[in-house]
Amino acid sequence: MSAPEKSHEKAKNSLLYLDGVSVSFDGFKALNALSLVIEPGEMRAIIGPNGAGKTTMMDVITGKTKPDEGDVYFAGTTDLTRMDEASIASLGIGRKFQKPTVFESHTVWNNIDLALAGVRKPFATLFHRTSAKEIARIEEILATIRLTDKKDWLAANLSHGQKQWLEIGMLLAQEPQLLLVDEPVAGMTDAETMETAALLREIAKTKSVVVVEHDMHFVRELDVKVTVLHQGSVLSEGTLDHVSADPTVIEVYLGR
Amino acid sequence: MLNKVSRTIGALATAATIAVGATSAFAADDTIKVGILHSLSGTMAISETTLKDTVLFLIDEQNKKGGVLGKKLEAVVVDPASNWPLFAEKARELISQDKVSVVFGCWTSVSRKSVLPVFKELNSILFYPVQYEGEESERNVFYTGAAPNQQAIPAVDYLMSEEGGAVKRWVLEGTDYVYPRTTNKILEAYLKSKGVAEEDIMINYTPFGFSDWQTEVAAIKKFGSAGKKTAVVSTVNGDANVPFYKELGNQGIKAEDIPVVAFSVGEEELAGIDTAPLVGHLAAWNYFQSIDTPENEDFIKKWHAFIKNDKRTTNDPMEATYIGFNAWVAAVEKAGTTQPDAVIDALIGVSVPNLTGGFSTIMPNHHITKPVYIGEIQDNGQLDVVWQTPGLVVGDEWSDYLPDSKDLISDWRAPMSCGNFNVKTGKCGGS
Amino acid sequence: MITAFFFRALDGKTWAVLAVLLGIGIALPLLSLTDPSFPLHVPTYVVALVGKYLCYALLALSVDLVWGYCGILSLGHAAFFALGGYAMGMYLMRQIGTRGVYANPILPDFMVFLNWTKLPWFWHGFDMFWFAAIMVLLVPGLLAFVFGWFAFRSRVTGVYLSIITQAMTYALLLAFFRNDMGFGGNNGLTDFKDILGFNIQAPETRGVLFFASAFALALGFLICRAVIASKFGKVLIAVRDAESRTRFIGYRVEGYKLFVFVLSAMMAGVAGSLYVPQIGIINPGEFAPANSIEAVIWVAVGGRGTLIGPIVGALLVNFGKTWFTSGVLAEYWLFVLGGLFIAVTLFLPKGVVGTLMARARKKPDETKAPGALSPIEASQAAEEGA
Amino acid sequence: MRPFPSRLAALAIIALTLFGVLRPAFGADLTAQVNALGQGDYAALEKAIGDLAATGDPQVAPVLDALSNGDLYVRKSDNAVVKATKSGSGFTLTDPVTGAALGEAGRSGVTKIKVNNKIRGLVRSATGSLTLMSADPAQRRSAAADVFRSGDPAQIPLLDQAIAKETDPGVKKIMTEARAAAVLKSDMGDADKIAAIAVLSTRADQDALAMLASTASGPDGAVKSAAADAVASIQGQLKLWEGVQNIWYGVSLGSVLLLAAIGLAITFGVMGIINMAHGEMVMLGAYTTFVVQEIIRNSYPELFDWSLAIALPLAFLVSGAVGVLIERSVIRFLYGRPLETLLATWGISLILQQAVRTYFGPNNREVGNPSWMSGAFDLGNIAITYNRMWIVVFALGVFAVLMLVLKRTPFGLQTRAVTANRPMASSMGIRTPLVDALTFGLGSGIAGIAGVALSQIDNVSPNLGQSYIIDSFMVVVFGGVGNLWGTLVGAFTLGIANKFLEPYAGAVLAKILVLVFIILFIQKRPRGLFALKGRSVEA
Repeated sequence: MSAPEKSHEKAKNSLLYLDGVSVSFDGFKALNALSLVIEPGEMRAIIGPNGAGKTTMMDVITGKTKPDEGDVYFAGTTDLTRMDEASIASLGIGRKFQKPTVFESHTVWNNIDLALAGVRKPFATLFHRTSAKEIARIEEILATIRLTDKKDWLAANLSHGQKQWLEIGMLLAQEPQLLLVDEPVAGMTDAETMETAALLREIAKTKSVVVVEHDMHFVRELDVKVTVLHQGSVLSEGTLDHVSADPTVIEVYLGR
Repeated sequence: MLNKVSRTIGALATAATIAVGATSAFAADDTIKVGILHSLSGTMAISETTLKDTVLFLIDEQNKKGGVLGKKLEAVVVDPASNWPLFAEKARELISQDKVSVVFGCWTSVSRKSVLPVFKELNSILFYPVQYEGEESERNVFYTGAAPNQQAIPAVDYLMSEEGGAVKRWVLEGTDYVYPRTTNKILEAYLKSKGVAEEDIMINYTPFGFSDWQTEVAAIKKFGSAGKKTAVVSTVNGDANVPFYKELGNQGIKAEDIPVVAFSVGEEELAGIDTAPLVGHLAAWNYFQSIDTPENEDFIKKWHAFIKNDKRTTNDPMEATYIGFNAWVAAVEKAGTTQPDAVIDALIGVSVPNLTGGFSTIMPNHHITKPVYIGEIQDNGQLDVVWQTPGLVVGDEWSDYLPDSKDLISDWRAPMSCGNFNVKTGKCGGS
Repeated sequence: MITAFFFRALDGKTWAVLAVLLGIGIALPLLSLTDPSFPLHVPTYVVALVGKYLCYALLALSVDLVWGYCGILSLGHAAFFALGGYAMGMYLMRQIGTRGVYANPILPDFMVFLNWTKLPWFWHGFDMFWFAAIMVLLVPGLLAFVFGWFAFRSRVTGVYLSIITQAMTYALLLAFFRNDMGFGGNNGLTDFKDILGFNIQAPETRGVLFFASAFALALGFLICRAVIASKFGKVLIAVRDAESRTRFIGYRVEGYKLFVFVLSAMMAGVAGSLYVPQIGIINPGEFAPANSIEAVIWVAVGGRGTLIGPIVGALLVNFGKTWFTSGVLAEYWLFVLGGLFIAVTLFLPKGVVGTLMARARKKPDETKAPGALSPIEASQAAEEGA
Repeated sequence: MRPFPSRLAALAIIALTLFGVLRPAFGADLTAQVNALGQGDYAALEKAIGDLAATGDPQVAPVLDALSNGDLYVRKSDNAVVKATKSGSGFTLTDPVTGAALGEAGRSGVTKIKVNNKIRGLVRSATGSLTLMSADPAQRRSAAADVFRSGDPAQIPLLDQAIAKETDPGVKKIMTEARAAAVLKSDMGDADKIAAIAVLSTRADQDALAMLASTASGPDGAVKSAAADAVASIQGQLKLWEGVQNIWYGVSLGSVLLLAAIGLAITFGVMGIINMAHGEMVMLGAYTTFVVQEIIRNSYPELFDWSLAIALPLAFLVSGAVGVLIERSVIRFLYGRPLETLLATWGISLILQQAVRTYFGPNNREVGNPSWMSGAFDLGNIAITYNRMWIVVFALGVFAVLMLVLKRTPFGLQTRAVTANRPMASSMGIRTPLVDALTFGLGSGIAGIAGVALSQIDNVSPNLGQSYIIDSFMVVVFGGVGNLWGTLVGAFTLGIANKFLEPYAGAVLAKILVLVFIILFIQKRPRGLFALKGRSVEA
């Protein structure tokens, strides 16, 4: 009992607290004693080569994968390792996938509607009627993600970039405290990339954001603290300039 | 060819009629329609297809003789596809759409139970040609297969006799369904009445289509090595028999040591096995292909000509179909009409030749009189008679060895007209 | 709240389907009671046949609700159908009373001749219709609940779920075949006399049962429609298309699956309970895995993910079965059926109704208003990912 | 029952005896006695056998064997008993004693001497005592076993002689046991009986147990207590053997499940096709065996023992070719839509079943066991049947070969590459359509050779496949889709579990329990026993 209590102490002032988290798949260590702390209101970029454990880390935070060992706390007190995806989402952690995942056979409107914070219980949804306030909120988000004119389109018919935006819109609709964003600009044009960066910066004013990204250009645009992951643990941490100067990071990125 | 085409058109027309829900198809006046309700696909096709061919063959033969009442017989074949609800649907279709005068059909008890309400409701006639568990006597059904007392009890009698090996210990091995359950209940009571002790009877059930008999055969072997002469009474159903006998043969259980007498294994089933290791095991039936009578020889010859394959075997349910068919023809001629009530009344007492050199008579309980034969499996897949009942045995629908059925009798003649008359209470039970 | 729930579902198309179903439900039995010389007379044979089809259609609808809308391919729905049937069968058995062949007031005939001395505990209460009616819903619902509670919580999905639902119905098939279970073994329950005091074979009773089937189907359709039109229905489709996404926006998927699975099982149970009095027998054969697969195929033929599809599919395939299993075509029935399945999966992946709807939709505009019936490709894409 | 009225039979015997006198002296009496076999009812036949056995003449043994096998006939023309073998539409006759040819006879010229089980038993114990001294050790062994079973005290002197002369230790042991069995039934003294009990208790099998048990229920005394002790000790040993037996039965059932499932482990497990037509591929293999045997039976009967070896490659080709055809014509359009493959392959299975039913008929077809697949041998106290043993060996062999093919050949590598990542494999120049077709063909072909093996223990009927399909899916899912080792372990686990439950719960309940176990197990491990873990499979 003492160990968790101790971590509990350390986690106190953080929004997200990972300590000594390890996950292995059939002998392969995807995460190896990973420790990471995100402060409330912070935006953090996470970079690292393929297989560094970025997505697995997201899986652990969102409850998809249970860590073999280690602690994961949210808002200092909530042990995320004991919760499933749905409860974690309800706590206020939103996630955007690497490959845009929207509900293809729903319309854009319905996608946002489904993500909207509010009813989640089966019986409640059965008799739920969308209120005027909710409609206003949906329209607001649609405007933010610039899909107002496509609100009746099936999500399946959107372009790749539009799907990315829709997914961000869904994330916003959830009104989370912490957003986990996995490669938000993959497959976007330069202009779209810039706009996305601006959007994320805007969001980060009120919420904590963790961005996983390959695109250094984009990371530079975000201008936030960077964590470099390698082989399942933190290799380096600091400003982008700091980590780019770190010889171990150069070794990992360029050495091979 | 033309017939096929017209039949197809007929089928289309019927379908159209059903589709619009308009008036029923009219029956042609110049023929008498005979329904054939045997599965041609699904699990039961293995047994029932032969009976469909048998009825077609008998109709063909009858038409060569000029038909019945001066009219040709016309077969209406349907495929209930081994699906019990479909049996009921097809029975209804045969009777109310095709207006058949009589139906020959069913194999399993459940298919018979499934069509029963239909035959009662629409008042038609069903001839049921397969040995069954008894405990039934319906006005609209004629049971030409064996009741338990026409198969099981004589077989046990034979095994208990000096000649049959004076068996003292019994294994009742069956597939878990109503026929074996009931037969074994009857046999258990019968054996106990003959002084067999409880511990000398072993009863075991396996599922349908069971194929891994190692444990069961080993158990039989163990049971049989207690020093008393042991026999197996097998009510194992159809498909499960081949692996059962293969396992018996392979584990070295010889007929001299532990004979197996079966009630569901006939020439047709044996055609699927190499019978050399099984020589000496027994089967009890009312007919064997090997029975040497002129009637049988003639029947087999014509059957082979009809089916165009002289390797096809004949078996007991075929003979039961033969008896039922001829009895129906005789009754129709006697009644002068195909009207069901008249034919049902006329059928009682009708006596027709069977294939074993005697006559079978339809009794007031709608069961028939038959001789019972015990045959030994030969290495050519045939069964040779080793024993037979001295005379004919009347089918006993309500077994005397079940406590609740021993007081019941059936007599469909007026004035009783009851299938389950309780002699104790003096009342006709049921509806 | 409830009225709003249903009212929301009542668009023009739904009204039309309900009207057609109830119209048939009333007209066919009435026409069957007319004099045979009446030009529009319907033979009772047709009533019996169509009544059976309607029960199958309700079963198909229940399969579609879980498969077409929630992506749960159940290969065990025949089990719920059969359990509902058995519950009704047990009531009908108890109604026979002393009219059984052995005139035993308590025990059904099959227990009498197999020397049962007293009624097993689970047969008690079935002499009352209300009790049986509750059991028709409760037994399949409870089985679905227990099964679903375990399976969905453990996140058994896709093929695995299909295979274990098949294992479930197969285990029940074997269990009900056992005579020791006290359900009549292979012969099942049969020889019914009357229902609620009316002779079960009387044309009038048949008519009422037919109407009840049509009504149950209409009601089932309405409930499904209402469920699909609600936000709940949107979540279901979301689960079908991207299950983990749905979890990550905070929906506890197992709860949704469980609810819809139980609802569907109860619908199947009702279908079974209406089927049994019309057919006159219930036996373990109804549990056969092949029956469940057939029900899935009706849905596929009609078009999954549409509510009219399964009804059309069930009617179409069963009508084909009736037609082909008579006369000279009897031997070719399985060729036709097999060929149909292959053709539908290859050439009509959306099913008959789905294809027609997609064609109708293409003309006005590519996209449709909220609640549109979804294209199948999307769910296939989801399956690929799963 | 016998066709001849007894008076006529008596006359015939007299006539034959007279006729016999004219024959060469050595066979005169014997011939008359042999002819007596055919002259009366069962009772007369029994007496005639007893008389023949009493001569102690070793020439009698083959005659009695022929009788027991149903080869002895009565020639209608002279009522002589002859040995007849079928040739064409009639019979070739030989003298049962001398083996001299006696010409031919038509079908109606001879009547078979009918025997029943009682007669066969009688013949067996008679030949047992006659062949105890035979030169052939195998014959002596079976003779000793026959005498053991009959336990006739009258044979003790003969057994003593035989034991004294016996050189083969194995045969000697059985003879000693036979003597012990006879002693127990005799009225010899307690010391002899206790010695006999000691001999029997070393045999420690079911037969010995039965004999000792009946002694143990006899009158009180030293013999009774010795027997009771022996019974207790044998029962203890048998309990142990029962466990071993259950394991063996489980392994054997497991091997059948493995065979049935292994093809599915490829088409379903590796390729992801829910192949409901898998059972029909097994059925096609079984029917191929039937056709091969039918040709052999009709044209090359001497090759019968090779029939399975010939059928194996053919079954592989037939089922494999049908598999390739199905893949190219239907399944290739359905990749990535696993649940739709279920519907299409279900349709295919219906068509194949009905096609076979239409062509071969709905009945079971006879597939015989070659001699090396028949019979059993004893391993300790359990009888291991050859067909089961070979099927275990065969199943493991097929598994090993398949593993080699998949792991060590370029084809296997390509298969794994295509199933792991189709676009990648295709861009690397692998011809994915060809690999798909061949992989499906391989799975189907393996199902076909499983059919060859299953034809040895099950019905060959159009329904054959249906009875294995559900079990096969259970094995693959239980073991873990995509993992052949899982299939192996799954098959044997389920087989052994089933066989351990069967003696207690009965066959039906055992199967239900196993199904429930699988359902619960899948809750615990939703992807089976040997699931692939990791991100990729869950994405």
